[in-house]
Amino acid sequence: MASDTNPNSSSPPSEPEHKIKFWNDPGKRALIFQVLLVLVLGGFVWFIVSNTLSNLEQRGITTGFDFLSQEAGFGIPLSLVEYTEASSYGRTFIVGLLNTVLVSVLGIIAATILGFILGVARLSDNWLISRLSALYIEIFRNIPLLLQIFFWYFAVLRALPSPRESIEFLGSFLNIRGLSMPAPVAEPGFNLVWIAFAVGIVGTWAMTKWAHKRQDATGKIFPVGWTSLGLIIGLPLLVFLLSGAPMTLDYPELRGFNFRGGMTIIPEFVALWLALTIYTAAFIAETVRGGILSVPHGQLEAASALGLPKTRTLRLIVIPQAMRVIIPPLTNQYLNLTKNSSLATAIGYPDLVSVFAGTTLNQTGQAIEVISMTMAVYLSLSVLTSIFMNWYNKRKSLIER
Amino acid sequence: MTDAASNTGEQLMIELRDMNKWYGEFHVLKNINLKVKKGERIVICGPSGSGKSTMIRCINRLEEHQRGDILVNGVPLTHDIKNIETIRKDVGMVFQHFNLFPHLTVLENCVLAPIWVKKIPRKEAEATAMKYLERVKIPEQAKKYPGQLSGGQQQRVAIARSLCMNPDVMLFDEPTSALDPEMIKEVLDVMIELAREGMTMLCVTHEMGFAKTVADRVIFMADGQIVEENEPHEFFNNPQHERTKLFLSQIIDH
Amino acid sequence: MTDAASNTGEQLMIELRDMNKWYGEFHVLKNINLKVKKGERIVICGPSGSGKSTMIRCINRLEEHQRGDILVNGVPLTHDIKNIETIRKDVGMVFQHFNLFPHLTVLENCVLAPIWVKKIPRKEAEATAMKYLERVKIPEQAKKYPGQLSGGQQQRVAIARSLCMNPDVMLFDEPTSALDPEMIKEVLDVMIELAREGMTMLCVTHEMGFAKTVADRVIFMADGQIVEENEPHEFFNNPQHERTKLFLSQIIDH
Amino acid sequence: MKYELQPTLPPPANTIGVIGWMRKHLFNGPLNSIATLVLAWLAFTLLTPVIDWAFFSANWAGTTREDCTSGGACWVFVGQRIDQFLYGFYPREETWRLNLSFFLMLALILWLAIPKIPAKGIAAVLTLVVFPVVAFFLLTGGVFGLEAVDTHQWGGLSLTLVLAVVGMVASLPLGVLLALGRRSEMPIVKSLSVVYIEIWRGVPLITVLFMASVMLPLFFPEGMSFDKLLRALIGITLFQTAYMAEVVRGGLQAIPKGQYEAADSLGLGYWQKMIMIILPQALKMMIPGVVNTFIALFKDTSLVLIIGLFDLLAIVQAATNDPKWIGYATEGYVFVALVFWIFCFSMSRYSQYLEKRLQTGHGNRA
Amino acid sequence: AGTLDAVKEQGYVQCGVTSGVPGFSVPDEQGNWVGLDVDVCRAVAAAALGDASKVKYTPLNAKERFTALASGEIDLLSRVTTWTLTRDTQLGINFAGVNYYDGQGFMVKKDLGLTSVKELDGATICVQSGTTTELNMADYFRTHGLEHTPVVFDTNEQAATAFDTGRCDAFTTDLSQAYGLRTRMTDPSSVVALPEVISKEPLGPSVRQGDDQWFNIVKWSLNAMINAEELGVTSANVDEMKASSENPSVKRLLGGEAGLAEGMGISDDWAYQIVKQVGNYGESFDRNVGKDSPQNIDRGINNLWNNGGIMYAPPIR
Ligand SMILES: Nc1ncnc2c1ncn2[C@@H]1O[C@H](COP(=O)(O)OP(=O)(O)OP(=O)(O)O)[C@@H](O)[C@H]1O
Ligand SMILES: Nc1ncnc2c1ncn2[C@@H]1O[C@H](COP(=O)(O)OP(=O)(O)OP(=O)(O)O)[C@@H](O)[C@H]1O
Ligand SMILES: [Mg+2]
Ligand SMILES: [Mg+2]
Repeated sequence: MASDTNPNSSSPPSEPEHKIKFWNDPGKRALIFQVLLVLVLGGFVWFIVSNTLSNLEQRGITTGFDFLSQEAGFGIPLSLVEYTEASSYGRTFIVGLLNTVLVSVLGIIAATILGFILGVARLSDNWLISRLSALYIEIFRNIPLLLQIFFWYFAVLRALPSPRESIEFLGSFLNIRGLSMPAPVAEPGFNLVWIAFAVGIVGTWAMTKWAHKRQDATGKIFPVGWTSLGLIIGLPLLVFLLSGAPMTLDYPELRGFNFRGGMTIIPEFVALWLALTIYTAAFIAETVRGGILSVPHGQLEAASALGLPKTRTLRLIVIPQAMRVIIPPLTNQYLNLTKNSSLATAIGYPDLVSVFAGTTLNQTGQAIEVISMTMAVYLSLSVLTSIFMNWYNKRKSLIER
Repeated sequence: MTDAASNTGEQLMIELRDMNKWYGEFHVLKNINLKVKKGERIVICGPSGSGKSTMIRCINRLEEHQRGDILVNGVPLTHDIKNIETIRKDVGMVFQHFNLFPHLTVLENCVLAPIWVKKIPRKEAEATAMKYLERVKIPEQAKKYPGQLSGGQQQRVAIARSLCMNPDVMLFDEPTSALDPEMIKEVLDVMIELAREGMTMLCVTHEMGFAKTVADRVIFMADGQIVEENEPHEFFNNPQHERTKLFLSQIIDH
Repeated sequence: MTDAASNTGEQLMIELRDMNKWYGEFHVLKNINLKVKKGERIVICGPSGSGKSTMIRCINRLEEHQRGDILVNGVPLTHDIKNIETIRKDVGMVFQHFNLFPHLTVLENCVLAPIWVKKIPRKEAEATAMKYLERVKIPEQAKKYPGQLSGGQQQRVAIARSLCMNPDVMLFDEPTSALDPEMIKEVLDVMIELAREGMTMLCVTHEMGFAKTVADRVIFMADGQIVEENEPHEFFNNPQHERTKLFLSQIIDH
Repeated sequence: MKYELQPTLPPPANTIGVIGWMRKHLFNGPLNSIATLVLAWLAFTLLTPVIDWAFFSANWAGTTREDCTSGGACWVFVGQRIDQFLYGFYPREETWRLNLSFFLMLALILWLAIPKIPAKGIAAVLTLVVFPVVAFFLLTGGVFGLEAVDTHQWGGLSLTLVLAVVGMVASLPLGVLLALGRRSEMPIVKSLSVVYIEIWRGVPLITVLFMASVMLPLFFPEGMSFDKLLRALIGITLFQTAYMAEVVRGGLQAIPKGQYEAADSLGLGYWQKMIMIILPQALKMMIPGVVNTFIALFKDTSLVLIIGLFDLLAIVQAATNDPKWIGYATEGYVFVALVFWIFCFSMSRYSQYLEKRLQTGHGNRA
Repeated sequence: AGTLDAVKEQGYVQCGVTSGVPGFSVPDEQGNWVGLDVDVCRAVAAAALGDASKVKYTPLNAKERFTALASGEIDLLSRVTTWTLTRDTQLGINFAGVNYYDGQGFMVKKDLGLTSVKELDGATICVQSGTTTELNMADYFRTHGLEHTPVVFDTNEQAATAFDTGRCDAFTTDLSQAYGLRTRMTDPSSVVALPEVISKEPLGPSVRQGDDQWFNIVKWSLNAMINAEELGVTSANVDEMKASSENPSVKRLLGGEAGLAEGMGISDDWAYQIVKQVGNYGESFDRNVGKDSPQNIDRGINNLWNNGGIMYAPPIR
């Protein structure tokens, strides 16, 4: 009964061959099924496409993207890039897209901050804080967002005074038309400030490295946070003052009906931003709470036993572990917020759906093109997010046996 | 009851011929040859990771082998769904973790496959099931859910569930290793009785007492190969290979 | 090595005076009095729920006591954060479930507190950490993550991590009870060595072998009280109280 | 020496009772105490006017806006319009059909939701198969001597419920298929499922609704047309299916591999295995997730306002435009918010309760 | 298949209307749609199916309307829509006539004391998105070198509400609608219209291109209403006229001349049905926007051509 050590074949061979009736072979079955599926699906797509084409032709609707270069002829109240009535429809796409991005990014930032505060507050040992935070969460996540957008819009409008009775502070004016603030206008010497700012950022980076090194070497802990703040904000400010403040402020002024000059934040933006922030923060708070609770209590005890103070424990032990749990649902919330910003159309904030898939579509009648472009934008955002999420998950997953 | 595999006159239940299996690039089973006659009781042992589970899972096509042949009751295991179905009806399997269906009662667990696979009327299937539940000594638990039973009871239900399909062979993959010591015995008792009644059995286990009591042959595996194959008395008292000796010394120490 | 507590001439490491603790309405610790001198090794045992864990967790202020005093190295434990910090630096603690930080490597686990609490240069902290990792016999695992280690190795890392803070006293709360038998020994060996080197230790454990080998005193707790306190030989061979006798008989049976 | 038990003493007074509770939960530490006081003050100043407006100085009785005199909320408005808010333009004599469907659904849901009631399988079949058919004939009529009610007369809360419930019931089986597809070993099936799921999850619902409401006929041969409500439903269902598929996938992943193997080794085929072994277990684990997506869907139905269907929010908005009731929009919106909140909050509570139960009550049958 | 066949088969006309412009199309408290535009839908249904009630209304906002029509979602768009060249040529639709001659105007709060649009330099103006109104306003301000900030909303009601709360200094839309929307404001009397009418807004029903039969039905349904008024045929006297009138024009209108409607594929009494069930144009105007309605809009240029207005329909013969 000897057994020789078999030579280790390095790689497996292909399947052993037997004659099998093809309908009994799962591999072939799967193949046939998939070919059929592709055929049916392809047929369906062909059906749709050919119908659409013939319908379009029959109704005399021209197709193509030529319309993007035609003059739009309508105004948009808020735009981050140069836009006038004489700009093209293509431009309205950019304007709408940027406005969507603007409200989404600002919404994401605010919702994250508020959500984290609420999530932590929900876990506070102060009963009142945790109850109030729970109250907030339960109220705002259980009411449709559209309703909340209406609410904030009309609440904001009702609460604000007319332009003539504006609330004035620091050269800014708050009224029903929005918040008009002085806009900085750079003068020739202002470039120095930009340079100082750049220096501040590089300095912060260098300082962080140095502080790390020094701590490694001497054990002394350097106040990195405060110093960074000083470098990034203080330094440019200092340069700005020393160089004789080479900047004028373009103050808003009440001329005629409205404030002119300066910059204005319109109430539609404020309402949408508030609603998105408040709504999403409730969900983020729950995510954060779940993440923090997922860190076992033993970790906190071990950190205390080692003498780590509460804040350090939070930064070094709890947050890194909670983040693994928090990040995936958090990215989903970001995605939801971005998609939800399309509700802007209900209150007249000029986002992509409102400006492009709304007015532009209506003026040009190019439904297929406009809607596909709009959907493609949201889809790419979501695909990018998923890619990021997978990458992050891989990078941060706990290493185990 | 010596080398049964060379005895070709009797009916072969299971036959593995130069069977090989890879997990990706990893060669788990190397040229396995094994013949099991009807009514034979075989115990398989060996160190962890030696491929015992993989081997018996191949026999039931829970894993696919890549080279060589596996024949059960003369039917070759290939991609052919018909053959796989036939073989699964003939082969019962009991797992380490019972794998009872938690959403079904004990009785429902037992009649499910007879009704849906063998197309037996429910009445009849239930009668058979009760018979086997009596055999494993828990007829009174028939209406309970698996979650309400102890581990030993659950494993006995799992055995009864397999028996309800009237298999020709039973495969056991460490049926007692997830159990508390008190419960091991009740399961082994059932298995011993089964063996006495002449069921063909392939059993991966480290319960050497069981091997000594019922096995016709003991197979020792290491590194994906069958290293030694002998009748229990010889196997335990007079192991041939160094590897076997080492293994037995560890088992007995422990 | 008789009743050490009465010997007041030496330096007191830990002192509990009429200490009481409640969980809500439930009186867990009742009038605990305990003195531990520098270098003493004390084993605490007693039935489950008797308050052993609670007592040593109070010493580290993981729980708050409500009445009486706790002094560590002469510093009283009060609400004063400064005192709590001082005491935590002096007292190391090892938990039943290791509580290693899973997102940090073994080495990072060990240097974290020295760097951030004691403000020691990283180089130096790492050197110390390696020293202790060698002492617990796993220097080669320094770059791995806790999830990649066996239970016994993880517990040894946990001990090393505590030692890196150079504590004056080490508290152990059933350090071996979550481990497989083979691993218990490797952890106990480390603890025994630690004891030999003169570390002051308070150890909740049911490993009576360990108690006999290293303990200066064994403390028996039941129902939130210290029932008996004696040197090991006397304690095991000549227990004074009924409760102790009962407990010992159970332990030894098991 | 006899072992004597020391007396159990009551804890120090300041650690129990109201004072102990307050010390522990409200005033532990100076910072917390300040936070408590500030928050309590804030909550008080913010909430009292709201409560006063909504209750104490509100107007409850009357028939016209002239009856709203006290300066608080004018609930008269809601009261006068409540029929429209609930039933839309459904013929008043026929509203019993809506009520009946609603109570049937409520009964079925209670049957499903309360763990003690047995025969969940029957209830599930009734809910998913029988009820939709019954409700369809009840609501649309035209048979059994029921007057036909066209879908454009539907509206209000009942339309909201129709949208949500149909979207949910229809997306469940589709979601299951899609989730199975995503876990399939067939590469084309798998990638098609992934593409479907990612596309629908990536676009905003209002663009989907827009497509369904005005662009759909473009895709079909001339003359082929569906009811507008039906198209909104199709849009919602396709959208919801993608979300549902992800919930189902989560449930499938939670089933241990051993269950698949045991089923295989008994000789059960793929569909037998799925239908009898895997899905029943997976569905149970999915319920919290399903309820959560239902809540999301329920809230999202309010978007049909943008495509001109008169759901609860839309109909209230239309009512606030009535010159007879100008100025009472707030009451209308508060009413809508309250209705949505009650539905969503109770569902989310239920799903939390289920989650807890699943965590603790392993193995036992719900 | 033609739209008429489809309409006959499904048994109703799918008509796109506004989601609520008083006088033109609004649901009343029972959910029945009424208004000048609605009457066009009803007239078409009366002509095509013989029953004015066989209409299914699809409320649309301005942004959706052309897509809905072009896609086939509706058979007929009768939704205060301005007839323009590009709409006729680029969107795949055809206008079938004019049922209201309108012009764009501006509403402002009385207390501003404004007398002209030209004084609106720098104003914030609420407007509905996707309308000619939006474009006209942009043109007007551009040509006069004035600045303005548009705030655009999905629907006219929203724009009006926003104006009402003070979000905008002015609110612009077709004057006909402006009066209707004013009734919904908190204090209607504090809102006035500025005198300028900055654009021509011929409002009328439209259909998809490529179906001349249906186009004719819609066109002549509208013309029949106008001709009926001109001929003095009302819903009240139509039976009598049909029976006794000797006027050949009236006879032709009311189906006296067989085969006249054959080209449209509808029955000969089509116009009779329209007048009987819907009424003539004048009746419809008075009932919905004119003297019998809360808006009480003057007939003005919407009067018949022989009555000082420009409402003029080609003869039926
Ligand atoms: N799905 C898999 N993919 C890759 N490798 C696997 C897989 N399953 C098992 N293996 C490897 O195959 C080898 C044999 O595994 P097998 O489970 O058959 O061992 P065993 O003898 O049953 O061990 P044990 O006594 O621990 O159950 C092991 O090295 C295992 O790591
Ligand atoms: N956080 C808590 N709240 C309320 N009661 C608690 C809490 N922690 C522990 N207890 C109770 O206090 C008593 C003492 O618990 P402790 O953990 O100290 O016992 P122990 O002697 O360590 O037991 P074991 O050997 O099981 O670890 C037990 O009755 C326990 O139920
Ligand atoms: Mg195994
Ligand atoms: Mg303990």
